Amino acid sequence: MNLSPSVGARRSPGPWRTAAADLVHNRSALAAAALLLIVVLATLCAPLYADHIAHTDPFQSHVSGTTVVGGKTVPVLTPSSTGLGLGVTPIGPTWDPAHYLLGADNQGRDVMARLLYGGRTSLFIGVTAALLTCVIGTAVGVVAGYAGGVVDAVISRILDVIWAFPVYLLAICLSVVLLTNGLKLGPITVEAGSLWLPVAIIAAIYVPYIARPLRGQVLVLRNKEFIHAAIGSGAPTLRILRREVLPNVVPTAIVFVPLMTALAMLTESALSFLSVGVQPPEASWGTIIEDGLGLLYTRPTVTIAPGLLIALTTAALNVLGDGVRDALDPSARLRGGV
Amino acid sequence: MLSFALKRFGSALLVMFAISVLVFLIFFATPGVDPAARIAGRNADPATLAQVRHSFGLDRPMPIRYLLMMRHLLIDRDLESFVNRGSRVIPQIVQATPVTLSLVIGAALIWMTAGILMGTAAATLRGKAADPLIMLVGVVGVSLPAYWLGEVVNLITQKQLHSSVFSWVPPPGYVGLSQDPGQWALHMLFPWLTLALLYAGIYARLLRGEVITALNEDYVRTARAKGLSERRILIRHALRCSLIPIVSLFGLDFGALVGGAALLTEVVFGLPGIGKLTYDALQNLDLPVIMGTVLYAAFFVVLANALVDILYARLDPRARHA
Amino acid sequence: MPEPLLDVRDLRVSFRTRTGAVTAVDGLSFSVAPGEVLGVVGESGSGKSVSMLAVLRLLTNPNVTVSGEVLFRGRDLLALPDKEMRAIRGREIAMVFQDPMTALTPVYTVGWQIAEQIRAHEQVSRKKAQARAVQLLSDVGIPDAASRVNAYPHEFSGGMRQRAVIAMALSCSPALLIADEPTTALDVTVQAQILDLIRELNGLGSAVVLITHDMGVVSQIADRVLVMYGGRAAEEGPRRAVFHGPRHPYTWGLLDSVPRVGGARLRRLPTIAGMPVSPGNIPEGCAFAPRCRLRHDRCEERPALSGDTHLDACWLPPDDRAALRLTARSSASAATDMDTEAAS
Amino acid sequence: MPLAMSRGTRRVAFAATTVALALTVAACSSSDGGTSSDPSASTSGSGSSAFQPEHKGGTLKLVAHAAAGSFDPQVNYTLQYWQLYQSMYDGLLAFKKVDGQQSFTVVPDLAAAMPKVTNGGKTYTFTLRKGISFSNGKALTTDDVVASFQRIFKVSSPTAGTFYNGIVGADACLKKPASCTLEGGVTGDAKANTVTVNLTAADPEFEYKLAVPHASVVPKDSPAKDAGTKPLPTTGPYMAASYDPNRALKLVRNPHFKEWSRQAQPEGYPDAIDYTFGQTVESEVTAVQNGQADWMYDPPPADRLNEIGTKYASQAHVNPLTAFWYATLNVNMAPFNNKLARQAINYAVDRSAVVRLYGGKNLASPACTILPPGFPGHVDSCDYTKGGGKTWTAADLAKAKALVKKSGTAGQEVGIVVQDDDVNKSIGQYLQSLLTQLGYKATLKPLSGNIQFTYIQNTKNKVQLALTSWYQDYPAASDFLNVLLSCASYHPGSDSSINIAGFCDKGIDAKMQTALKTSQTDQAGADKQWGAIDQEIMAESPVVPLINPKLIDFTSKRVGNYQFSKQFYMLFGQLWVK
Repeated sequence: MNLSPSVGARRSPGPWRTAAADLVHNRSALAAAALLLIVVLATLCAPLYADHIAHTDPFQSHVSGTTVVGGKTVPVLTPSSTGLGLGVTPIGPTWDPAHYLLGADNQGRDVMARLLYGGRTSLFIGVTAALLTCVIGTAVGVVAGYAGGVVDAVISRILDVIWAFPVYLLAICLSVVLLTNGLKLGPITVEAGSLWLPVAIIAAIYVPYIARPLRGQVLVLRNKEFIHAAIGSGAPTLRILRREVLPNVVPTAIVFVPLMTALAMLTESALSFLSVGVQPPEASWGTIIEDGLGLLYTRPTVTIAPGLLIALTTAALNVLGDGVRDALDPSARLRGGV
Repeated sequence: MLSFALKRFGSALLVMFAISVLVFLIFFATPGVDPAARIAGRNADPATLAQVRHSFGLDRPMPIRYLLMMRHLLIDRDLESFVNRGSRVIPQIVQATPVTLSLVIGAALIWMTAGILMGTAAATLRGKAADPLIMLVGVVGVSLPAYWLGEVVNLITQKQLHSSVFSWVPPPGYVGLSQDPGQWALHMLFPWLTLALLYAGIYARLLRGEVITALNEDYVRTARAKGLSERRILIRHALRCSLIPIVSLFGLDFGALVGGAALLTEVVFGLPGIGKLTYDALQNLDLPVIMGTVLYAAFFVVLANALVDILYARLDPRARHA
Repeated sequence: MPEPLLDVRDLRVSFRTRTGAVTAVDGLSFSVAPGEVLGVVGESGSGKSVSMLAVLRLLTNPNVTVSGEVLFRGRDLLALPDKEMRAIRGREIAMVFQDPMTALTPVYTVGWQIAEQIRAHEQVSRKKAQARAVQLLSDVGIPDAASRVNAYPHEFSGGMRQRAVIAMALSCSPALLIADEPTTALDVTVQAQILDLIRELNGLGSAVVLITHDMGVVSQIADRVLVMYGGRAAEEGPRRAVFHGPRHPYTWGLLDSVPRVGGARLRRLPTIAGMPVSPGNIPEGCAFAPRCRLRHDRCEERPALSGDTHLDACWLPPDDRAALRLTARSSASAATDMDTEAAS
Repeated sequence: MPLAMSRGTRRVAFAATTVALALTVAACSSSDGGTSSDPSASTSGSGSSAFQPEHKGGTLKLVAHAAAGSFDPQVNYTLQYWQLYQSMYDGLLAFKKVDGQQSFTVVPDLAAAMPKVTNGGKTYTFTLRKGISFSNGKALTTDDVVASFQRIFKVSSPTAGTFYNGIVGADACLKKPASCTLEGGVTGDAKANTVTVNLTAADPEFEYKLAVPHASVVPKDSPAKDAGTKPLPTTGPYMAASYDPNRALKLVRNPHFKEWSRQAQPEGYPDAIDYTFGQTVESEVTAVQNGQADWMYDPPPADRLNEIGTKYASQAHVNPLTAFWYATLNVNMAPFNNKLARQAINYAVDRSAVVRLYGGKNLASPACTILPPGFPGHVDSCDYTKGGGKTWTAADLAKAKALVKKSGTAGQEVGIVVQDDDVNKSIGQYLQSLLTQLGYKATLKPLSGNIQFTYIQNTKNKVQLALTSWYQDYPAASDFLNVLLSCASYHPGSDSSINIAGFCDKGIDAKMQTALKTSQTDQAGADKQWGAIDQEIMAESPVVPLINPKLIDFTSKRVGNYQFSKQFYMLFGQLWVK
């Protein structure tokens, strides 16, 4: 007995279409998607802002530079002139887009322009790491769940090892080493300062988060009649995986993407905060926070602004993720933990 | 049952062994981390350097070095830090544990209470304005970067409003519970709230989903048909069943946090717990301490996994015969 | 006719959905006399379960609107304050649901759940309630009830669980038991035992409303039969009258799809052509018209439930229904296999 | 001696901080660091003023972000603890524990008088003071002194092979520390209460080497290995009651101490010294501001400097240091194997920008020579300032760009390796930005402070440009020029190759040898030669001097009698908390 007659009412128009329809009707998910779009567009406009509005290079130090506030030329970094004259304070928010809208950081760089550029990096790392995690996690989970036996045992133990490492400890361990050397894996060489390094580290540590639940799903599927039937009919394993197994686990994997992106962005910022994430001169919201912490007492904007952006973006991703989950696979659950 | 327990124990040992090897390899593979030069002191002459290298067994082959380290850590229990010479690893961990436990237990109490209240309230108020509002608070909590929140809390309580509203807030740091319970609680208050805010959201969101699912279950309908009060149905039936997955997740999170996952909170609030110990050791590349803390962390995660299984059986009779 | 125990008048249940309001029960009226067994039959989606849930006010979805009157011993249940309604649920009117697998809370013992119901309505000690639970379990035929009382639902087989649910329903000796497809999920042999149990219970004086889609079950146990289609009553009458002289084409279909007891089982059962109507698009007129082989222009108009003790809602001439039924049957057997009745 | 300490080391533990060690008698007494703008409110107590009993008592509370490792005075090599050892441990000789320039003077400590030097400078004979006891109550004897010398080798003291290898028998001890006897090197005569030290060759700096903590005298039954966290008995006014590197160090009065020489080991004022570890640097500042702590070890973070300099100006003490921060240019790797490219960097770097990044002109001054101003041999000269002149005034970016163009190295990749604390990283970011401006593909590699210093020394790591610093060992020009830029300190493939630029010029090396010889007889003449060598090296441009830093001591309101020893910095024992 189904208490919701609407389910029986319409002929099922295919799971994807239903999901899309559900999502379109989810107002909070739509709002979140709109917010994300705005953030993405804004970060894409970073060069426009830097070149045509702020007229500044946010990757260039302006330690001895000057700017114009209220028609007067002032230094970007002002040394203290009272008392013992200790310390140097960067210019604060001027609310003038052409001249340090949100003030300068300790290198005299335009914080607003850096926020836009940093957003690109953060989003890039978040999205690529999430996609990488989901793809690898799905592959690993499917292979382990389907193959069973020794393969499963080995993969599961490896996942256990990663799982038993507190996330940040593992990430920091890997970062400390990789940031010194870069990464050389067979033909792949990643330079120490490359953005792909944090991407790889974040992707690696979260693989079990995806692989474990998917492996469980595949284990259940493996014992379903239609798989037995397909095996019995002599279909090649690859085809069974592609035609029968994958379509059943891909929705779950997709559900994880936005949630994973949020998690990856938070992790990226935390690693950058511990100065083992994105390396200068690249900027991400995490590194801007890190730069700003040295100015927390004098210029809190430098720290607070990127933090708010991270919170806003990850919140939007989480809401969107919830929407996708409700639409595609309400039972999918990602292990939380910050 | 016994064979299951043994198997489980065996796999836990295997995991911990693999982790220790991994940590060992990661750190000895890094250039510039050779501890000999750092132990000997800057610009030490070659003879002294060789002497130090020998006395620390650093001139032995890697497997021997690994075994030596593990023997000192686990059997002799006298493994010493490379940086703070003479400072033993195990007492350091033993000392840091109560700090982390203080932080994690207090925060867990807060976040579980808040999470359960928020999640249940949102589920029962579904369709009303309060539900999305509560969930928004939850989402924000999940989406805040932990360290950033901590720094902002510090900024507000220690500077911006320190002269007015928050003049009672002590400087960051830790005071032992046995030393002064009042100060202990006062020092821990903001770390607790910060950590709890991050997790309360996760649990509230999760619990809301579970309770909503449970409220649509047949047994809830049965309970209602029995003439039970809504309150009793919610708490004794729907919530009781919804807590099963929550508790298992809680076990994992708690294990990881006790193991040092509260690192960011500890670092930001200057709490000398396991997370901070590990972080400092990583900063110093102090391999013995890293090894000790990472194994300790892994131990707690593995232990938490096992406890969750047992707890699961306690909470869910269906799992008892699995 | 004695004063009815339950008198449902013009019950309407509608759901608000994204695509508009959907009427699940549309002006249903029926009554149950004390000690009577009323069989309610119909395909899934016919509104039989929803209407019974509405009677007990168990439809909690905020998108549901219920209207009409449900008079139980003269009091309108739909207008009762929550607290008084709770006192009726479980004590005066008990309900048994279809799937015994999910009807019990998995984390409590069966005995605890029975005792919970007793204690919800009576001031008895935990111990006494537990003792009553043991007694009830053994009454419903659970062997070794004293130890099984401490077992968890998952440790019971399906039939045992349904017995336990029934035991729970009986715990306060209700005047009315609503059993929603109590046997559907069970093995055939167990089905018979459960029906026996319900019959015994009826013997003790409780009235029973038995919801089922299985005419066979109804024929074994019901005093009167209510046939529902599309959220409306299609036919209502004493069991003998309905089985021996069914008046509504839909009832014909239902009866023809039942394998005759003792008859040849291998023969393909006749089915009712077409898809069951869905609550979202019930026709303005006769709900069954789209599937009816005997439909005519008049069916565009909604037929009222009419008759004396054997009522039906159909525009066909009241007198030669038996002949018409034969015509319809021959054309039905010619039809190829359509979708069989969807499992409820 | 590189001092791995910088301003703004928040969140970064510098447990391996090394010490600025000064060894001199009178060579440097003329100047006090050149920069006269010392806004410190400290009152200078030159010489040993009398003990003022009314200020005795109380507990001095010190805070540091991290402890500094082993507490063994013969092992520890950090400024953080050497500062404490001043009022705890004693050697035969000691630096004068006074404020100002006088603190570079060596005076007899456990020895009753300065040693009798015979045998052409190779034999030192010390007579011990009488009536000195360790804090465990045992009387100090010649046996303790002899055992302590042996113990330097037994515990593999960091300087065993560099400071004390000239003692007869040291070679054997370095090879086999366990059986070290220093046969014929150090002998005691209990009856005469004398100790004789024989050297293999004359060493005019030997007296200073005896005045540092590694030559402390500890009881003869001290363990023959690093005492670690179990502090050894002391002879000075304070002894350690407990030590936990993760929590706190507690010093209390040594009940057996009686002042024997006010200038060598004065009686302390506070009754106890509590040194707690583990707070964030931010909260250290707050603690000192609120009077919860009396002094913080770590440099205050950048965003608190202004506050300290204005609201708390009377509690801040700024002292110039004879040290310099500099960038090394690897002369053996492209693009800096090209002299023009190296010179371009020296022209391009805006020292005033670096000064700002360090905390402003009152915390550092621009540097253009290797020898810090006021240092023996220092001559004002600057090849790389805009418009020429004796001191640095402005960067010449146009000239730098022209030189890069001329060198043909534009477009090459340059990796910059810095420590990952705030100040070093921000200077690194500035350099990275500057090199990009000059047309290089510059990347920045911030490394943990603990490994950066060994990493940049090892040629295997192919470091092209590194940011580092050097704090004087002793005010002799050789300590900068000879140690940092001679062929002898260049060891390819080793973690210990302090000539990071890999600069090795035979001609200049020979001149340095000459200057060293000259210094044995004619200090002034030698200093002149060193000044010329400095300029010659700067013309080759293997390093880019950036700034000469200053040190802030931030003390609580109640603290009085602040005294700054040029040798070991602030004198704890002399602070008043009453």
